[in-house]
Amino acid sequence: MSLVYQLSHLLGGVMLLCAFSLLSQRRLAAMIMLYQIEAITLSAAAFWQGFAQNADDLYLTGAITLVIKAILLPIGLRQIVLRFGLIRAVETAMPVGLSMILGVGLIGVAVLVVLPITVSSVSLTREDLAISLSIVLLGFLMMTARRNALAQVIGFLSTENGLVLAATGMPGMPFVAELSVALLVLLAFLVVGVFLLRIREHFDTLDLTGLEDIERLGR
Amino acid sequence: MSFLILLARVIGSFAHIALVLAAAPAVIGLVGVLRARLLGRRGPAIWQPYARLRRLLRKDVLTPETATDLFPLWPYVCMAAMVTAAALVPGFCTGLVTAPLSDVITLAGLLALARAATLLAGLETGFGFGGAGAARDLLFSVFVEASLLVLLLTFGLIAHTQTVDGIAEALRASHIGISVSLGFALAAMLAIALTETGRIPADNPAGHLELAMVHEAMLLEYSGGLLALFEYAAMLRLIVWMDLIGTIFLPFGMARAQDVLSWPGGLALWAGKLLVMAVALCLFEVSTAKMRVFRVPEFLGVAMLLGVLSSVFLFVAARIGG
Amino acid sequence: MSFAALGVSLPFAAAILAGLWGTPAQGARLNAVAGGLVFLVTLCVPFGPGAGLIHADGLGMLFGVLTGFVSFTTALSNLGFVRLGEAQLSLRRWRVYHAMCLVLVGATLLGLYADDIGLLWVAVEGATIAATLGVSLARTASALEAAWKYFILAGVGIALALFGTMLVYLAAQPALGPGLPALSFAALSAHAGRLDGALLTLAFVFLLFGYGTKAALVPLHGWLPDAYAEGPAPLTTALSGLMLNVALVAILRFRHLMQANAVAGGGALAPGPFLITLGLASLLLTGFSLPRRRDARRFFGFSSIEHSGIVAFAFGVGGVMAIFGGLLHLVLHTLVKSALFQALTRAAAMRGDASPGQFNFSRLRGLAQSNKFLAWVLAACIFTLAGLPPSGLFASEFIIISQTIQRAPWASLPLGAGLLLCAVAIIRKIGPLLFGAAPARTQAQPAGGAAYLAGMHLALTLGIGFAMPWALYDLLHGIAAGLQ
Amino acid sequence: MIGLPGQGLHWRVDALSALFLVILIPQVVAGALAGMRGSVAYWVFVAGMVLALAAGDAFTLIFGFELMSAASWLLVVQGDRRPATLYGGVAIFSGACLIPALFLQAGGLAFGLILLGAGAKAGLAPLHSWLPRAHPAPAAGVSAVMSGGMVKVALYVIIRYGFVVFGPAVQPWWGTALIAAGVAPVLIGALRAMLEVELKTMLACSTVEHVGLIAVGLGLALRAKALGDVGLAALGLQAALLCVVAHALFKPLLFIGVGAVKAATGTSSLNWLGGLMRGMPRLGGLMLAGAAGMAALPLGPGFAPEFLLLHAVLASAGGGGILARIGFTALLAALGLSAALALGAGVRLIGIGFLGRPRSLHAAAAEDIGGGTLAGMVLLAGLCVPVALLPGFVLARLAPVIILAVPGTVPPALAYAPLALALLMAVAGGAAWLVLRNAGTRREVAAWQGGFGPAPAWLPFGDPATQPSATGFAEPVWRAIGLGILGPGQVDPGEALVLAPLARINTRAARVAERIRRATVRQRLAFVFGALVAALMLLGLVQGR
Repeated sequence: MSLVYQLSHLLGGVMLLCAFSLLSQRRLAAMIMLYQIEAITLSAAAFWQGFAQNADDLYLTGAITLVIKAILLPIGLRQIVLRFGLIRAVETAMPVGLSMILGVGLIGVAVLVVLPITVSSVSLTREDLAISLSIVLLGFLMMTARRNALAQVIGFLSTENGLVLAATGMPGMPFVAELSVALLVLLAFLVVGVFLLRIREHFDTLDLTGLEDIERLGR
Repeated sequence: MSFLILLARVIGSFAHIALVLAAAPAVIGLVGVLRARLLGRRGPAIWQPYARLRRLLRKDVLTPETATDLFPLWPYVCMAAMVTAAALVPGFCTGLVTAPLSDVITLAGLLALARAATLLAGLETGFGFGGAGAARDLLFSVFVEASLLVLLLTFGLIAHTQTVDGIAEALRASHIGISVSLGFALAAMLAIALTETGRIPADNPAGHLELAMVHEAMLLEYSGGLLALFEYAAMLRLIVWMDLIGTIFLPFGMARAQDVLSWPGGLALWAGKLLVMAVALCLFEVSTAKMRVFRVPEFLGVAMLLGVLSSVFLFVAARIGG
Repeated sequence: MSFAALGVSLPFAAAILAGLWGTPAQGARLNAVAGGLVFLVTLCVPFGPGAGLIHADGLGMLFGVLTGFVSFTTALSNLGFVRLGEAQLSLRRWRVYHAMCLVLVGATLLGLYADDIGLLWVAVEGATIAATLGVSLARTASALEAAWKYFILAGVGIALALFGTMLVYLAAQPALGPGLPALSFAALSAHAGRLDGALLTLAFVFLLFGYGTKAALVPLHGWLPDAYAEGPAPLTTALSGLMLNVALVAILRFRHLMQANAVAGGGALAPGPFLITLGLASLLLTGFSLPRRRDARRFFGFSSIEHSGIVAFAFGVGGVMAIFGGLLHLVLHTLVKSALFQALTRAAAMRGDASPGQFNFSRLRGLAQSNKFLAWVLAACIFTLAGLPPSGLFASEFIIISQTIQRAPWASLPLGAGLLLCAVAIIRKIGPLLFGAAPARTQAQPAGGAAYLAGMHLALTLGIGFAMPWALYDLLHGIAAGLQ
Repeated sequence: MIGLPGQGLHWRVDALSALFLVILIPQVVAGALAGMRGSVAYWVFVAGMVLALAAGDAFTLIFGFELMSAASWLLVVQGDRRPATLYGGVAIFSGACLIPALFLQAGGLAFGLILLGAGAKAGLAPLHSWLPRAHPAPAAGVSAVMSGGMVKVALYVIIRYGFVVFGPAVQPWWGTALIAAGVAPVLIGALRAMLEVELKTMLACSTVEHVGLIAVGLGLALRAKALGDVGLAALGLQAALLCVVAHALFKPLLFIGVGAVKAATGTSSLNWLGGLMRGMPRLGGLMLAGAAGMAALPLGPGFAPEFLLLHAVLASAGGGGILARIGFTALLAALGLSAALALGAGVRLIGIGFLGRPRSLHAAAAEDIGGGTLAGMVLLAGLCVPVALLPGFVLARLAPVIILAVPGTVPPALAYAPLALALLMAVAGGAAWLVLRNAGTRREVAAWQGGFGPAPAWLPFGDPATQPSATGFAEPVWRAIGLGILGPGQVDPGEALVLAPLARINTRAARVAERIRRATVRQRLAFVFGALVAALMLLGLVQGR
């Protein structure tokens, strides 16, 4: 087992661990910290893949991930948390225990689906694909398991991380994809920011229950 | 030779029509006398209905001002329909010139036409009794029509032909004898005949109680010649039903229009049949009372079931008979 | 610089200009001029398809022309909309609105002309962000809620699509090796047989969920009814209708890859059942959701879900004629739906203002008193959606039903039930609209440009539906045979 | 090319479609004369019918069929919006049934679908209760052509596919199914025609009854053809086609007449009419001719088809097993019942509506019809005469159609000679007239009030309450039969057993869909996520194997 495989496997495992533990957190600050760790690990994985496949665009992706997703984004998120004073725990839509069990189930599904399919390709990509699919599904579960808008955004960003991990794992993926992923994060943050400010003006809290009442009126 | 036969049949037909038209009031008179005698009264003379018709013809015709100008039309339509029906149903002899016309469905249609004319006459002037009588007569006609068609199926299946004349020929030729299905059919036919001619169980011909009368209510507003037409049509209706029952259930000995020699025998038999049926009618009328209006549908419902049973038993008999 | 690339870059340039300069009226005129130019460019694309990253194949050309035409007529009717709805938004928001209109058109054309599946994904993502900004322009709570719902659901859809795109790239490795060729549709469909079938199936599931969200197939349709009901009408309804086309065309292309692979024995599953299930789900759910809608734009949003469900169903049934029927249905539906929204906006403007909340059916009752021509055009548009003969959609639905009974008989019962439910729910709305009692004191008003544009759209639909010229028939049939 | 892209429209007119096109002409002309000249939707409606009848291939037939439905839906919407959606729903349902049926190969399922689809449009058993609600809605001229023409186009589709296209593959149960689908509308239609107070609804119910009669005739013919008895098949077909021709003449006549009544008196409810014969003699005479047809009285246009149908049933009751015997006997009883009810409806229409005393000032002051309406009605009544008095001649014209539908048969001769009957009745009537001519004089007197006091001054034509009302006239039949079949609320069994349950299911499903629509953002994400995971697990299982 070459060093390349072992190290990328390790970094992938760390990211999966962060994504999984996101499910158990109730306080926003902890979630942001876990997300930051995940982003840092992702940028390390990107650098490592860049070194392994000596493709210089992966280095660029790693740099962008480090600067934007690992540093700027958490700062912005913490600003929002401070401005709205969201120190207390965030209301969850389903019991945490249940979401953990579902998380394990999802990882099982991801593995069940990816491994028989990619029997022909290189074992590294198989491993990488299984982990990134799991992170995407866990991020998705995170979005459906929390009522707080910010928690949903963090789930969404965790899914993005899974995608970027998958992209770095693809040998020779043209650079175009990298740029677009970055573009997505930037704009997403911009739009989300704009939203959150406006949500604050219309409702006193970040909680989505305010929105749910509107929907229940039914039009 | 065939010209002679045709000539005989034409003369036979004219004789038949003349006899039926002449005998109609006599039958009503006979029934009236017999009824009175059974009730221990002397009763009017047999020719009393002739006198009544002649008297009505001489009287003035009063037309109500609220009636429309179709007022005089209905009696003519009703009388014409009944005369045609009388011409079609064979009396003393079969093989009349009108034989191919005498289809059972056409006969049912003509009776329906006469009934429709009477109903419209009832609704003509627009006062309560005409409408009430018409509504009741319509209720009876709904069940009569259903039972009549089922009976016609039985007769059609027995005689394998659809004309009354053909049925008479077939029943006279083959010795059908007493069979269960014909028994049921006779009972059903009698029930229908009594309701159609407005005899006791369905309607009281002699009674004049406004609330109970059915046929007479529709003719209340008519007078003079028009009333005579309606009365005569009612008489014709009785003799047509008698002829119908006679030809189907007592066909033996009916004459054939072609051979003139058999006519006297046929005539005698026909008169005898009318007498027998008149006596039977009077006996039945004296022994029962008039039913409530809404019991008559059940009475006719029983007749319809008997009709269905007769056609089913016919099927069973044909199967067992081999 | 092939015509296709020009067609894509022109709107983006105009968008930047519209975003920074000009009053609302000037922005609308710029929008109209840009729309006209883009329409001309899309018309000449068939004569110079070109090659490389952005070039138009048969499907791209057809829908490119359609997009150009619809965006041009929408821009023209937008002139009236801006003049009447002046006070709704601030100056800065009008500029954002015009910019987003042009960005949406540019992204749609990019999505149609992109041969590279990565570029297609970028186009779809750009269009989503433009539409989200459009929905959030009005500052009401419901607009905000719709925009938030749109952003979250569409964002998730896009993420899944990206994952699917990467899986397709991975599946293409054995046949095409690393680098750009592994992402180009032309190369992929040429070597479809030798792609990795199992991976392609997994990719198709993700792509179906990703682009299915953009095509608003049930259960991914959550965002559409609210997005259609909010924001200025021309942007969020007429133009975003074009977005449905891009998504359905993408699904058709990926379906072709998978079908070719399955036929050539590459190990992929047949794509039919996936699409049929989603199509029927859309048809039946909208069948039951339509009757209770009171807001017109939300009602016709659900109708769009129904029709994209029918098209997905037709692609699922497969076979040349079914695909032909599906494409014909898509073309006709785009024309009718954009005409409908233009006429609807004009009708709402006649009855007060055309701001998002004012499209209740009770406000549009007895339109004949306001303007007879507009009332009959709007009624004709709504009637065409029901699919009864005088409407062009009857021809395409006839083809689809006849192909279904021959190729997938078990699916014809739910299809018939769904079509019946939706058609009944749609024709229920026409009676009150035309012959209902108009609110008090409505006087007659001039029809305005939108009504005549909508009428022209209807005439075109009738012509294509029942008097299709042989040239167009051969083109469509060729495309369908190619993608069979 | 015009028509389906790639195929276009194809025309083909054979004996069958020629017959139905010919019977379309008089009622379309009458409808146009009765005030529908200017309406575009009316002419599109007629064009749809012509297209459906002259269609050569499946698409043209369905296109014409649905164009006819769409145009008539628009006319119904212009008339009265309440039944319009139900009418549109049935029209689309029939299209949805017919399109698949035409592409299946000839067999039981295809014929079943055609029976369901075309039967729904014609008003046969399962879906007949919408017809009395939708046909009265539009203007009189349109209802006339809808009842006279559109219903016939639906029956044409059944004949075209039952006899001609699926000809060789016919089975006896097809005929039995068609009879069963026909006998229920006959009974329910006749009963409701007798009980309805609104004239147009009554005529629509009578249409349901006549469609049932035609279906029974076709069913008998189909069953006989499947069993090989070609003569009986021809008899049944003669009955059905003659009923089609007769109904296509007298029903539009009645509908246009009722339209004229509504125009003259402002109402078409029988309880507000009466004595119209005095104010509108021309209309009264024409309506009398039409009612004679509806009531199937001898010498009227309606009797010959009834005559042939009853003979067909009598003949087919002869053959077959015990079940067939019981079935046909019951069918005969039902036909007899509904013939009498139809007679009652005709008598009630003329007796309550046109005879007697006016029940409202409008009925008293009604002026007679003229111009287009009169011309249209005279045209239709004029065409009724040959059908009434020369049915043999009309049947001879129908022979090629019958030979097309049942190959290798010789249409039997007709045993009903209306001219001879008319002669006999004329002789009898003439004799009676001669006898009565010099009888007493004729005087006009005030009729006996029936025991009621004199009417108040403001009721010059007497108190309407002392006159039998339409509901009162039908009350005995209602108590004896109506209560049993229709139930206390006078609800059509088709409504209670078919349409109401469907409406309940639709509401329940709409409530579920409403809950889905009101889901919050998080719940919608859960839908998407659940679907994705389900798809992945499905994929894993399928790929894993």
